[in-house]
Amino acid sequence: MLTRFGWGAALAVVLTFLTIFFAWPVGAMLVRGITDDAGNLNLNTFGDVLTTGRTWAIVGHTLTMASLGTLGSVLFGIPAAYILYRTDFVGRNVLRSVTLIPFVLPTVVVGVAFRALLGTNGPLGFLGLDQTTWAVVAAMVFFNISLIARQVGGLWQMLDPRTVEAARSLGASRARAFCTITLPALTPAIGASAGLVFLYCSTAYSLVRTLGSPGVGTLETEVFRQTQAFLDLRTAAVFSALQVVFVLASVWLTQRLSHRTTTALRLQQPRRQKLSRADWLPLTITLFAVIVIILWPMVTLLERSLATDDGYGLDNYRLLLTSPGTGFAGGTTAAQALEHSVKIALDATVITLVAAILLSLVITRQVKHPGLARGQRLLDTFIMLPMGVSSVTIGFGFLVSLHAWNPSLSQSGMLVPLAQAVVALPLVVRSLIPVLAAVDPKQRQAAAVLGASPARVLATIDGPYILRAVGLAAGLSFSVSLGEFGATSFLASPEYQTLPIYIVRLLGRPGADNFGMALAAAVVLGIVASIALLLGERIRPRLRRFT
Amino acid sequence: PDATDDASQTVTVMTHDSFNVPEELVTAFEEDTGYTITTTSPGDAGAVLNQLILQQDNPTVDAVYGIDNYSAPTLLEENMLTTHDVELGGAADYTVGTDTDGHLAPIDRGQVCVNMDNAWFEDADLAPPETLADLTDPAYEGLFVTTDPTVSSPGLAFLVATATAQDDWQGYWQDLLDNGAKVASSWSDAYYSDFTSTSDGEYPLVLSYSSSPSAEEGRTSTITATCTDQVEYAGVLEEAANPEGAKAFIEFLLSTEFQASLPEEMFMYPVDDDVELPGEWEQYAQLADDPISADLTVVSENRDAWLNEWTELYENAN
Amino acid sequence: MNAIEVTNVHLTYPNGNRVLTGVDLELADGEILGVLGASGSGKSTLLRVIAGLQHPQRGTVTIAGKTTDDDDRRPTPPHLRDCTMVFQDAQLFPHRTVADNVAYGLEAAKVPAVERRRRVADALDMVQISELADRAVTELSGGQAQRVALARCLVINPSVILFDEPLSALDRGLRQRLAVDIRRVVKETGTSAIYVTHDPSEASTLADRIAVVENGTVLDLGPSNQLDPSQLSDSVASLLGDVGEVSGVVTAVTEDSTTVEVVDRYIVLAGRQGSVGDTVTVKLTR
Amino acid sequence: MNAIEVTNVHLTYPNGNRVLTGVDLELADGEILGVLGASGSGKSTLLRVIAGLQHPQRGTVTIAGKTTDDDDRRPTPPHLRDCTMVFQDAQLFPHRTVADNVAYGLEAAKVPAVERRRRVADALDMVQISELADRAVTELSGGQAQRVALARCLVINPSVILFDEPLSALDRGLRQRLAVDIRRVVKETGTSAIYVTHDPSEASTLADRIAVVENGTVLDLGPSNQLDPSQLSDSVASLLGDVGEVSGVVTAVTEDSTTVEVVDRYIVLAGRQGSVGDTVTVKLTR
Ligand SMILES: Nc1ncnc2c1ncn2[C@@H]1O[C@H](COP(=O)(O)OP(=O)(O)OP(=O)(O)O)[C@@H](O)[C@H]1O
Ligand SMILES: Nc1ncnc2c1ncn2[C@@H]1O[C@H](COP(=O)(O)OP(=O)(O)OP(=O)(O)O)[C@@H](O)[C@H]1O
Ligand SMILES: Cc1ncc(C[n+]2csc(CCO)c2C)c(N)n1
Ligand SMILES: [Mg+2]
Ligand SMILES: [Mg+2]
Repeated sequence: MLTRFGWGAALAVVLTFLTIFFAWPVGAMLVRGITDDAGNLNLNTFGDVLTTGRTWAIVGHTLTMASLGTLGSVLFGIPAAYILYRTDFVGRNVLRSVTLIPFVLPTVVVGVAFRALLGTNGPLGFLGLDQTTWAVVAAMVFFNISLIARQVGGLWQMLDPRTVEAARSLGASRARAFCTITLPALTPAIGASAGLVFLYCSTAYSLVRTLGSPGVGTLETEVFRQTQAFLDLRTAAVFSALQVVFVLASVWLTQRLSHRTTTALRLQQPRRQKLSRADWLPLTITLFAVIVIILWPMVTLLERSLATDDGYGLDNYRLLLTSPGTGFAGGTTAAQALEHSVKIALDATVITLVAAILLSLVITRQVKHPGLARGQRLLDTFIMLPMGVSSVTIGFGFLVSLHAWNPSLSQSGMLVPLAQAVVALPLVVRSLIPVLAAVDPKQRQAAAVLGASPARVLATIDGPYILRAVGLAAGLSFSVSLGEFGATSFLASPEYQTLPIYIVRLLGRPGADNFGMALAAAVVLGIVASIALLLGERIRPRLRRFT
Repeated sequence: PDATDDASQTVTVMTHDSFNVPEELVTAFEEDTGYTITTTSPGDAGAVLNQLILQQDNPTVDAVYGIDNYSAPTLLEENMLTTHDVELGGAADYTVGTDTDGHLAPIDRGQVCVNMDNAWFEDADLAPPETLADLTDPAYEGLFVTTDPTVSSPGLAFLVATATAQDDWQGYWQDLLDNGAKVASSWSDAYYSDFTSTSDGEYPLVLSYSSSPSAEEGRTSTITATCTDQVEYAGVLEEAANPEGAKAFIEFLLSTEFQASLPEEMFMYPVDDDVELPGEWEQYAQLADDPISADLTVVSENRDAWLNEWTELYENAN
Repeated sequence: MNAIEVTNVHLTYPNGNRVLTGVDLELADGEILGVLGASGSGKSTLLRVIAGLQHPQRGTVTIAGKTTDDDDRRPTPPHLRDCTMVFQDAQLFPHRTVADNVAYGLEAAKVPAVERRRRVADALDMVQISELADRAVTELSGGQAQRVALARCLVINPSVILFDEPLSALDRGLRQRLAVDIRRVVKETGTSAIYVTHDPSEASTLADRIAVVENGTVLDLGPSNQLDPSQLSDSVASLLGDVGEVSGVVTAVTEDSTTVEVVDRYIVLAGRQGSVGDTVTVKLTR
Repeated sequence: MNAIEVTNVHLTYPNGNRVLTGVDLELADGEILGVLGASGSGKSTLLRVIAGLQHPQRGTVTIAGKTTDDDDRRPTPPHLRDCTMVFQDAQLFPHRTVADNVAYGLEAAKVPAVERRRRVADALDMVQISELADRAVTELSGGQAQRVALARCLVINPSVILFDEPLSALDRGLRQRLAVDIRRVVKETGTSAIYVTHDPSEASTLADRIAVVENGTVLDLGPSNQLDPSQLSDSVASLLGDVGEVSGVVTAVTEDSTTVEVVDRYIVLAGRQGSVGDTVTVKLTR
């Protein structure tokens, strides 16, 4: 009885949170989109927009780019997951956190870095990729290799190696054992993370605008255009609805993928082996990905942040400490913005983790009633929506809902971490679910017959797995919040700017100092995030020693 | 000040995200008047306008600052503002034509102009272009980068300028694009990735501001015949909780001290002609005397149509 | 009062597998019931039902006087049943050391740390793995893991312990010793137990009474020292083995062994015992 | 040629556990070696070394004439060794059905689908679980799972099979039948095998020769039908059980059993056999 009540309460808390901070704002925007001034339902715009050829060109373009970006991320991410999470070598931890930096870099800055790299005069200019779809895809891969690697690696490191040993001794080569034994076990994690990446890629805004070839753009750019340029909420609502369809379709697909393949696995304490010569293939792929796709653009960024009028130096970094930038006499300095960012991100991380842990537990609980099971799948789908909905929609939505309801709330700065938590939630939930779903229910049963109450089973059996996955998730969540721009830019009060907003403001002004400082600030952001991620890795249950 | 009467002591202002003012000036203002200033800023001028419209029924601010000349007519039509009752002085020259009730007070101004890389043209031994029409001249093929008018405010200003100054602006743009003009997605993209003078880029002509050369110490200059006006306004909301405070704030914006801080703080020019410009501005960033001036009513009536036509034209050109 | 009463329990797995079809079973207080049965007959399933890990479609289960399953009641959850279970496949907690695995149930019962440590040490001592206390359970041999699982349950002293083949991975000597030790501990603490095994001699060493799971029901064979071999059906006799006389046909003779086919089953004897085709009578002794 | 030659193999686990300290072992072509040993003595470890799942710090392993481990060579990976292994804890592939688990090795060997189906059906038939072919392996009983693991290895016909207690979860009757079947299949196909078990009678049923793992080394006891009990050390005798005579002191007598302490071990006999304190001689028979 108490347990039922407990689950019900957990669900209620999370649903209330999502309703207030996601469903209400977005719903308010969509309602404005499908009603006329008198408040009556009016779906004419849907018909108009959906019968335009341009709309389908946009859909096609979005689909193509997002699929390519996802494919690339998965192809590089899986070998990287193996190398970074399943093998041991000197510098592995450093390499891990380096690959995670892209995740927090503001997309505008990444745009600058990639253009510096791929531009006609850049080191890779000869490839002729500047302003092509391929440049966008490369940047998508840049951002998301580590996401796949981390989500998949998180599960992979806990897989019992003995099943693979059984396959090997039955005559399976490494490759065969990987494809037939390991891959099926990893499919839920691969599906979940590829689904996330697909959504990130299909809602990419700055990347497409900065790096992409001119053309019809994507659903996301169109939502921005319709909202920002025309304040045409009705048309924007149609495109937002199309985005929602995208989300639902991709979630449905990944759910199907993982539903069939989620099995209780005998998870273990993480196992790692020394890197051996047999690992040459994944190692080569990983090194290529890390060096060419991840490090090179970042080094370019670093190099440009160090550039001064006469060669190289730390001038830009010095300026960060002392000046708010050319043309910004008062206002926030970089150090202050960083402090704000960290504080906000910490708050957001706590909120995200609480909501995400509750949600993933609710979703992975084994239930008997088919109705409850269907409810779980619905919830699983619903929590993905924040990723697929454009940040302008969310940002404006906050204004017409929460802000309109209680303006002092948004001035208090409370909304920023809450909005960031909503944005980070799907990612964190998706990183917890595959691990929780893989916990063998027999373990819980063993605990129960030893007299452990459901709460104790949760704490002592699921707990260690959650804790480990939460370590990873906390790092991710923190860095997502740290780098979040879209929703934050709508909600942050001018006196309480975050670092990404500060960077974008610097980039919006002429003056060599401003540009250099923006790049330097992005480097600082990356460094802070990677430290946070390293710390996140360290949160892990130690094997308890008997005392 | 009476602590219990908080609302009347606070002035809440919505500004664009470039709003910046030296701390001392704010402190002085707050000490002089007893008001506390709170600002919110949703984004650029376009975002400010959109926000105000979205919050129409329930505005949460007393004053707005940062509405530009292309947004002004739209805002005026929404009837959200009330008379500000501020003595404008010289600033009165810049009021919106249709603003007969004194709803919008001009605060600062500037110009959007094509900037050029002086050294590049010297090295190439090429005479720089002088007019909008020159930009379609094959001699300048592939040299100009502008920004997307649908999402960038200088881009919009430039589109308006071409629509005002050219009889057949669609034809002009077709020629421009045929002549290899590039459309970047944002000002920073164009300026920091494509412009030869400030990046490794390939384009020695960039759409930027008349004030930009002041930051480049003479390496760049403006092409004056391409300049078009930008003015930014402030106003008091009809539903303001603290209209007196809002009025005091606008007076503050028009004070000599604030006006003098404008170039350093916001890269804009004062509307008060008596205020002196900083040295580099005097030297490198003079305003064009005879900028392209659009009829704001025509702009507000045609803006959406122009943007849609432009988008179609641009997308078909690729 | 009976420690366990199982009445007319029916269990069908979701895949349609009808495993228990009307099980009746009584276990007196302090009694040990040895359960034998063919592989797949439903022994583990029966224990899981009693432990509350599987809910019967029909029937009643009562543990230490408390009804835990009944047709129209919500079953009592496992942790509130006064019984524990040693799993056939150990199910150790991989993130805990050997000692912490054993301590798990004591922690759940909020036994003070000092007493807990003492009892854990005693239990490890009994199953002869004291020196492995701080080991990760992934670094154990099969038999060691099984002993940890055994200690983990013995240590908590519940009213009822359900043993599911707890010694199957151990060598003979150790098995015999542990069988005696288990019996001693269980008897000393007045615990009742159901002991599933596939080793008839283990069953008769340990159990007061023997039962057999067959065709979805439980067949009570009575006290283990009063078994009457002549009353047993063929299938039950084969489970108990070494009881009674059977005749058959020698089908193969090699240097090392003689194979006799006995009512479609094989018994293997050491050494030459006749030639192919002969009819021989083999005396089976316990 | 010997099927397996293990020379002076040393293995220490990363946690410092010295398990094998100079193992020497030879397995002739087509021979079955039964291996006994106390729990935790290193039986599974030895098999893992031969299978290539654990690399010895020192020593040589040769399988079917090919040296797979040597001091300064890279060990041959498991799938290129002409041997397979039945794991003590089944290690079935959770994503595959019973039949697909059994088919796994055949797929790896690229056996055509038609033949594969036939061989899988035969193997399932032999271990008597044909009706479970399409089951998920998570829905098997302990003994059924063990039989799948067994079928999975028998089906691929390698030169060498390493059995790690493959029948420990089965009831007596089935165990005896399968022991005979395994021996038949192995002999028919000319396969060589190492067969780890803790059941001495299973060892003597199945194996041509018996060896014991003790103190990190392997002690060869010679052909199983020529064992000389008088030559065995106490510890080995206890593993084999029922061999030779031992004396001890009766320590407990109950209605049902008599406990005799024999060289610090216990043997349990049925019925009253004297009184506490008596010195008795117990005749152990095979
Ligand atoms: N991965 C490991 N790391 C460290 N020690 C281990 C590991 N696996 C086994 N051991 C230890 O090595 C010794 C030999 O283990 P092994 O599994 O070979 O024993 P075994 O003879 O098969 O025993 P059993 O009959 O109980 O299965 C044991 O003492 C065990 O605790
Ligand atoms: N989760 C399950 N779903 C469906 N059928 C199952 C499940 N678990 C077991 N079974 C089937 O139920 C029957 C009884 O299984 P159970 O595990 O109770 O057998 P058992 O008597 O313990 O056998 P063993 O001696 O082999 O462990 C078997 O035929 C088995 O295949
Ligand atoms: C293509 C693509 N663009 C940006 C990011 C960076 N990013 C990391 S988390 C997150 C969502 C909330 O901020 C985003 C956009 C990405 N991963 N993929
Ligand atoms: Mg069982
Ligand atoms: Mg073993």
